[in-house]
Amino acid sequence: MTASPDTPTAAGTPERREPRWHRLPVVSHLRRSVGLQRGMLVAGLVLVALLLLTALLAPLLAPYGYAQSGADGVRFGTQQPPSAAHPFGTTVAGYDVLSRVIWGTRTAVAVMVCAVVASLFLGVLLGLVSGYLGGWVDRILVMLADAIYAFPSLLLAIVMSIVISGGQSNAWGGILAAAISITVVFVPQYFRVIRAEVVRLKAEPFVEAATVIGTGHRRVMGTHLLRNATRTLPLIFTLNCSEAILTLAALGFLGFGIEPSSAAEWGYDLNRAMADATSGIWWTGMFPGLAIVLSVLGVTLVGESLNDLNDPRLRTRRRPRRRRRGEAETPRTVNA
Amino acid sequence: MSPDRSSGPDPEGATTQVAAPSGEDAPSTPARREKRTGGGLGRYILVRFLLIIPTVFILMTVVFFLMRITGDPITAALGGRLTPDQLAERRAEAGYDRPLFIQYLDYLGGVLRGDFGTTYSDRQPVSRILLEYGGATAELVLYGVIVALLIGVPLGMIAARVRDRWGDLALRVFAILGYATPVFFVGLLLKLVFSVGLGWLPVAGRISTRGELTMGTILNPSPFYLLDALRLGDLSLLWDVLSHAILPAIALGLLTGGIFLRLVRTNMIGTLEMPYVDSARSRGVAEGRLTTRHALRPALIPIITVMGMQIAMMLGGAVLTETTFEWNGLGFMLAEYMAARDYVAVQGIVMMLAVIVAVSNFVVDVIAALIDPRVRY
Amino acid sequence: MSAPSPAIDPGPAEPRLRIEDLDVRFATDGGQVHAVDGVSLTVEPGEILAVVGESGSGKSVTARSVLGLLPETAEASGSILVTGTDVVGLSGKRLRTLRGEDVSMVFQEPSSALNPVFPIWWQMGEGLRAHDPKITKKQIRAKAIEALTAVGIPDPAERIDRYPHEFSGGQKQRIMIAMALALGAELIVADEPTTALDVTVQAEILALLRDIRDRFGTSIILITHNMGVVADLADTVAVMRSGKVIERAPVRELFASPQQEYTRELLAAVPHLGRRSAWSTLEPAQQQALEVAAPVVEAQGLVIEYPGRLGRPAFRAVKGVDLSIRAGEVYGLVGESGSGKTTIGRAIAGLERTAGGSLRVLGTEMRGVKERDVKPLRRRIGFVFQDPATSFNPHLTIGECIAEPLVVHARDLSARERTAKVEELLEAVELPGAYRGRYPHELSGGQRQRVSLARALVLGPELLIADEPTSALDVSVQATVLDLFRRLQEELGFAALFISHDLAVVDTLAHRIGVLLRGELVESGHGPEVLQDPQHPYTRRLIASLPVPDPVEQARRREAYAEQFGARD
Amino acid sequence: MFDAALTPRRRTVLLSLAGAPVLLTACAQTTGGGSGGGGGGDGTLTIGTTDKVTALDPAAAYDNGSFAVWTQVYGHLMNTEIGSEDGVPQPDLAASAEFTSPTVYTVTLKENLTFANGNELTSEDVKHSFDRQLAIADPNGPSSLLANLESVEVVDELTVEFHLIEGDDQTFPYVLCSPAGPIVDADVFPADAVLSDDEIVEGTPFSGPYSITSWSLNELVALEAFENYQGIYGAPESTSASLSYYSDQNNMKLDVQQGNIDVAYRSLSPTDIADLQEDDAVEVHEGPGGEIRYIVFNFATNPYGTDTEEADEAKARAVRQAVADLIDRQAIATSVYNDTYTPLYSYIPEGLPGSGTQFQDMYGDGSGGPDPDRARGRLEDAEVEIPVQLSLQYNPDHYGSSSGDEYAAVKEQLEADGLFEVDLQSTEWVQYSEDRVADVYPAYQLGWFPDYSDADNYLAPFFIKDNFLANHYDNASVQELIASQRSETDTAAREQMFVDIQDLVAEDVSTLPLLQGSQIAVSTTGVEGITLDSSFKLRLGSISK
Repeated sequence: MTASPDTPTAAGTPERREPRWHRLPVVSHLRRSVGLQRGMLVAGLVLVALLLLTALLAPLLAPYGYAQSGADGVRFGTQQPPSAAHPFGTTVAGYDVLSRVIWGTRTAVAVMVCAVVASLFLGVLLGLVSGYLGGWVDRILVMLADAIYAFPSLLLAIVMSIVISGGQSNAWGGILAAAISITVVFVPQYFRVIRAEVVRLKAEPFVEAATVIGTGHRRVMGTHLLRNATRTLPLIFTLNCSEAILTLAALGFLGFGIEPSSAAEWGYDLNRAMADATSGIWWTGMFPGLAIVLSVLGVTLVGESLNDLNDPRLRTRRRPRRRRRGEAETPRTVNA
Repeated sequence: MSPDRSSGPDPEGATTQVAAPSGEDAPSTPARREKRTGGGLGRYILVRFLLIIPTVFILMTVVFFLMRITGDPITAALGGRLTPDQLAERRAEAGYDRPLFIQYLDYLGGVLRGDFGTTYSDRQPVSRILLEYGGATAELVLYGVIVALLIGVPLGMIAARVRDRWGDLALRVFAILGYATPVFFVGLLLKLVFSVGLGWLPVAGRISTRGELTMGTILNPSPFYLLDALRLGDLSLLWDVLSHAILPAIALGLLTGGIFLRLVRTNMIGTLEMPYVDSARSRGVAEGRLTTRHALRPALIPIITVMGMQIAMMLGGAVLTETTFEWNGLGFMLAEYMAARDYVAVQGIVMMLAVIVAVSNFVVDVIAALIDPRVRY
Repeated sequence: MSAPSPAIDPGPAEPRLRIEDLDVRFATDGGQVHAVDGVSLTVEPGEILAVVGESGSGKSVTARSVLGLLPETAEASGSILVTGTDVVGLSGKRLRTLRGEDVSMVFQEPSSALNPVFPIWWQMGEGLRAHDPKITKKQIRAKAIEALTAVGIPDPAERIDRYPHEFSGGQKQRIMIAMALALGAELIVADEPTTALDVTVQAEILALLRDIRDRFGTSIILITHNMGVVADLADTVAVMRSGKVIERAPVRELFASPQQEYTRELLAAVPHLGRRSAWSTLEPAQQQALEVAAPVVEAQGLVIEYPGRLGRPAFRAVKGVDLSIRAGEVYGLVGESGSGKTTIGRAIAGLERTAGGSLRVLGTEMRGVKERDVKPLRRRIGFVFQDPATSFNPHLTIGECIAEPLVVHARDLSARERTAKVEELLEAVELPGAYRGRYPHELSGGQRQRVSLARALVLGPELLIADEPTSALDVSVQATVLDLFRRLQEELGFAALFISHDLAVVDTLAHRIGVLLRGELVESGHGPEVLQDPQHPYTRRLIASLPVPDPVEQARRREAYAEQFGARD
Repeated sequence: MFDAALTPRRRTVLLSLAGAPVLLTACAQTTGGGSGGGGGGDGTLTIGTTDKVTALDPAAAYDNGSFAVWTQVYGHLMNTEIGSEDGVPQPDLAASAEFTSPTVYTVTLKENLTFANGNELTSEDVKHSFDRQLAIADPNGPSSLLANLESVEVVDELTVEFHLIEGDDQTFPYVLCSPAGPIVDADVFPADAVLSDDEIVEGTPFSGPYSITSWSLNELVALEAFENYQGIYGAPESTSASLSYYSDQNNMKLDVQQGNIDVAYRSLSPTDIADLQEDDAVEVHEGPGGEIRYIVFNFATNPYGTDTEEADEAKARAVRQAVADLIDRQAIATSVYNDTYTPLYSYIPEGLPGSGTQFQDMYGDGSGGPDPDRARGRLEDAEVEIPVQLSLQYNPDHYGSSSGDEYAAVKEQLEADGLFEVDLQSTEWVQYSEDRVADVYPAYQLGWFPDYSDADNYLAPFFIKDNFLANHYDNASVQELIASQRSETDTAAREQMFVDIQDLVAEDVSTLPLLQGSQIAVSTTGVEGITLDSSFKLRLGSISK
């Protein structure tokens, strides 16, 4: 036998069949996870869910608008410390920090979604075609991707955001500009990952099997390569999400983001809060900063957990330890 | 993605590591085997360097057109005070009214003659900018890498050793926080604590004004302050230089260290499960030694590859760190020149970055080859 | 096995190893797996104990528990006494002291069991240093040279500074054995030590192990699935199944009169060189018919190259091969790794470009052929891949996999017709029709290879190329798959190219056999001709190296081998 | 000069007016201790700024940061006295200067002037300085300020005649104080090419109170007092000083708080300033600022503008006036800028002759506050449809990050009573600069920093026919008045003309002045002599510590 000797497989007895939804990416991962790894995944999922829910329910949750500096004709006042009326205080522009943090989730999620969808689409398509076809197309695309890769990505994002928006920074313009510039930065990375995966898969017997059968290129790409190459996508997806949040924040911080009257954006708020922090006004920066950290933390935790669970070497296989507490002595007593 | 986290939790890193330390490939592709043996080092270097040319050319072209469709340096500088006619006149004088393609050929011609030009906005020779700011960035990156390695490698090894226990979890969360926290946020917190609160360390910059004056007396100053301080042998100056570097190095190092930690951990776990580790274990080698000697070196090969790229990226990518700490480096200046639409400067810097990335790729391969006896070109 | 261990007097002393009631459980996703279930074994000084069994029988786990090398997910109970010390529950320094000095291990994959980035002497020294921290570099090197000399590595003084990749697979395995020797281990656990090696190398390693035992009185636990190896080397055999030792007997006794049904089946399933030659089973008329049938594949001076990188010369995998496969004929192509046998198969299927000579497949010249012209050819060719685990798209069901050729080539078929066809084929390969809805990973290796066969046959091909279809399977599974293949070939009458490294397997299936050596066809002819009257020295050596699953016959063959090729090397 | 860019997070250059150790003894308080590693420790006076230097050659740059350095190292023929109330130019290197005929402005130099390199400073150098400005006419240079200069003639070693195109140009003395006016060494500076920074430093062709001893790009420029300086500023109080350049105002603020620099000048955020005002360790100095902020209306594209579908001059004007009625400048200055900016009620800022209160008197409640009813009345009288749709643009990256808050406040004020619906947009600077002159923005934000501190500089560039705003404002009487005030030699009459011009333009609301920036410098305690006057220049020579 040549099968790996230390992991007895139950290959011969495929009796239990799982319901289909158990095979969905995150669900199957969650089911497979154990111990601390599951803890990480769950913590990540909770944070992400919190982010998404907040974004969805922002109008209900936020006490004020993101660009509202007064209510009922009374101005909030600028840089007010946290109080009952403003649990997170107010900003230098007199906005309610809590409201801006809450509305900020919308911007972050919007950019995340747009960026991820766009880069997934383009990167996967290019990587698939390039990796499968090979030859000159491949070489040129790889060279192009490498060239873009050598360009500092934040700066690329800055240029792209100027090119795309024509320098305008209204809400959707800003979101799309941020999203597309993130896309431009990420497409080469997706491209490389997918291409590498496709090149690997191309040598797999099942793809050769399809070739031998005479399956056409499009079907090979669509049926055989794409679905298997996307194995790593949930991971890249989450990484992309966290990078999107960070890039958006960095753009905002450097002043190339979305203006406060168009939408709430954490990076911009942090930029404005730099002066506050050294003046003892900690609340204007702390909360947007924490919002960024928590969002990225949540998404990254999910991504890391998925990566671990996808990688047989990294998966926790620690169940016996947990079991042992309950039934540790059982086997021993049997032997005794 | 922010450049400071260039390849953040690099998706590729993640995937390449998975397959990395496996042994030989299946013999069905002899071509792949072939690569490992024979051939000349000289030829390899030549081909590697020739490959830089198209990369640089592509970048140059892309940058030129991107920069130029977003505006010219004159409008950037004087758009707020000249009449449209005056602006047009000045643009014509500078030749910016000619067709873009002609301007491109013009620029290309200059580059081919080895003339990278002087920056438009502050009239500095591009070569000098590269040296000055490149030196500053190199210094920052050096410090950052040292911190990152100090954080990443030992902690990564510990995490791999205690994998799936609480210590591992804590280290991993620490690593994630390292790259989940924007560098400007970390910078702010560090400054608040160490500069404002405790008053131990300077807020920003590379050196104090007084130190700068002392430094001004040195002949043939190098772009590296640390080197100059050492040359002068002045201890207070040395502390001056180092104290300015501590916070930026920590901010940059935390970020990269988080990535390194994860990288080391993943690869160590991988190599710790390799049969040769079991094989050494079966001969009675102690666990600690298995980690530090037997598993570390093979694990380093993929790590070095990714780290090398990481460092190359950091060279151009530390914009946020440089901005937060007033560290006038390449990335920071690039953002500056970009805002000024000074495409001469931008081109020069980008080109240098491309070369750096290509060269570090190459260096990384050489280092990997030194560690891995299987790779000999 | 030869004469019962002549060199060492077994003696009444404590056995080298006494396993009692060993029980190992693993935690897996599918719940707990009871890998070893109450195993008790003893190994006397100088004894070679073979533990045989198929995948999942627990033999490797048993072997590894002897060194306390179980993964963290495992939990062991019972006792394993190595020269009196109980390994179970032992940890830390005491376990390390025991490892190497008392018991050492030889792994299946010599390439991955040696650390690729350290020189040999250093790796050998690590074990020595672990047991004697004060040892000097000089002493280490001296010991390493001594041990390498003992295992027959030429030039040891110079080569201890080399890295593992500079040695061949067989030499690496010798080095592994040398490491065990250097530490003075009295018990070597050899886990499938020859599985990854070519058969000629295998013979050398087996000879070495025997020699070690003879010279040093080392006890060896040999974990293997190969009955030939068992017959060649073992004194005693323990047959394992589902974590239990079901039979334990001296080797000759076991082969002569197996007590257990399972053991009998296992032995029966092993192909025995020259026992059941496919050509011989044909009636003369059939033989006649095959001799005159039109060739479906005709290669003349076939050359296949892999392009070199960065201007290096191309690697020539196949160097001018002439061969032809006639309609209805099974052609067996035999060779060791790197001989180019797979390459030829792939070229016939249009997966590799030919660089020289001519290759006509079903009437089409493959040299310089356009992809467009290959496509119609493809529906007439079936291909079965070596590894059933990777040759299926994990995202398609078995039914979809089998139907794939229909989707591509028979577009006018309705979904229902397709389903019917799939079920028909599943039945033909003796699988329940309900398996259609399953995913490849839910099937066992043998089942997957059946499906692979079904997929290859769904379009009723005239030519089937089978590339090592059974090398990843257990013996008993291999036997049933081979039977199936034979039956289907007889029924459907397709021509086949059967590629294998195992002469015995090829002989039971192929009408004609070709022997490849480094890209050249050194011998070809009908099965009995090649096996009984090999012309080329390489063929002779190949045949002689192949251990037969019969200790008595194998002993005789070994002597003959020694006579012909020298005792070792 | 320059367009008042705050460039808050733009780079650092280290320019330091610092001395060789020998000179330290001459310095007053050389209390070296205290600030460990700080720059302000010894006798060197250190000034921090976020402005950026682009060139040391006066022909090559036209920006605040560069001019700030030139002010220290180059003498001008005319300059403003330190502490001057009215900002009227006085002879600097000149002994005397006057119109000897309407088109001839004759300047006599002081005797025995030299450059720091020992070369004599003669009328030839003066002619050379202006000729090369015109000859080089660098796209980035200030040569356009010399538009009225026809030629320069050397009469004798000490006398030069400036021949002007239009006679009696009252702004000409001011031009001589402007970035176009530094006097440079003819032996060092080529006549037709820009000289690089390094060559300038090497040639030490300095004629100002300080001379640069070393200049390392963006890091350090060490300066020492130039002994033979005979200009208007007098000998520097501090013989050595340095300018420290920051990209992040916040870092500059922390450094001044910690005593690492002695003075922080241009620019600190309102929050920082508010915080520093409460810090006992530092002193906040305020002075009138030449910097103004205003909204430009494009007469072609603003509501009912000439290019719109319902073009109607009266309605268009009513809309602009209604905007003027609704703006509450004081509220913006206080809430957005912590009163570091003050309301600007006329085109000419406070501190200069001709400054008035037109927008307080003519609009709103008459005392600076908004008056929605008045605005509504205006709109209704003109039969303008309410609410008015107004598209308003601002730039977020050129005038400081508070621009966003400022315009959010403007929007809020305009919309408060339902009279306007404002579509507020922002655009990145370069694009903004291109779009604003291409009739893309009906109403947009702009800022201004004067080239020289004459009231003319706040009127002519904006309201002549082809003004730099390109907003199609075309009022013949305004243009006439602007032309005639230039040649009006009687100061009082000229001032009246300024008032008249502003009255007229305020009626049209070509632009809507909003705020005037104060000059703010923050120093550590013990620093004396910081003078922020209507020259809008910080002269290091007067500062000591």
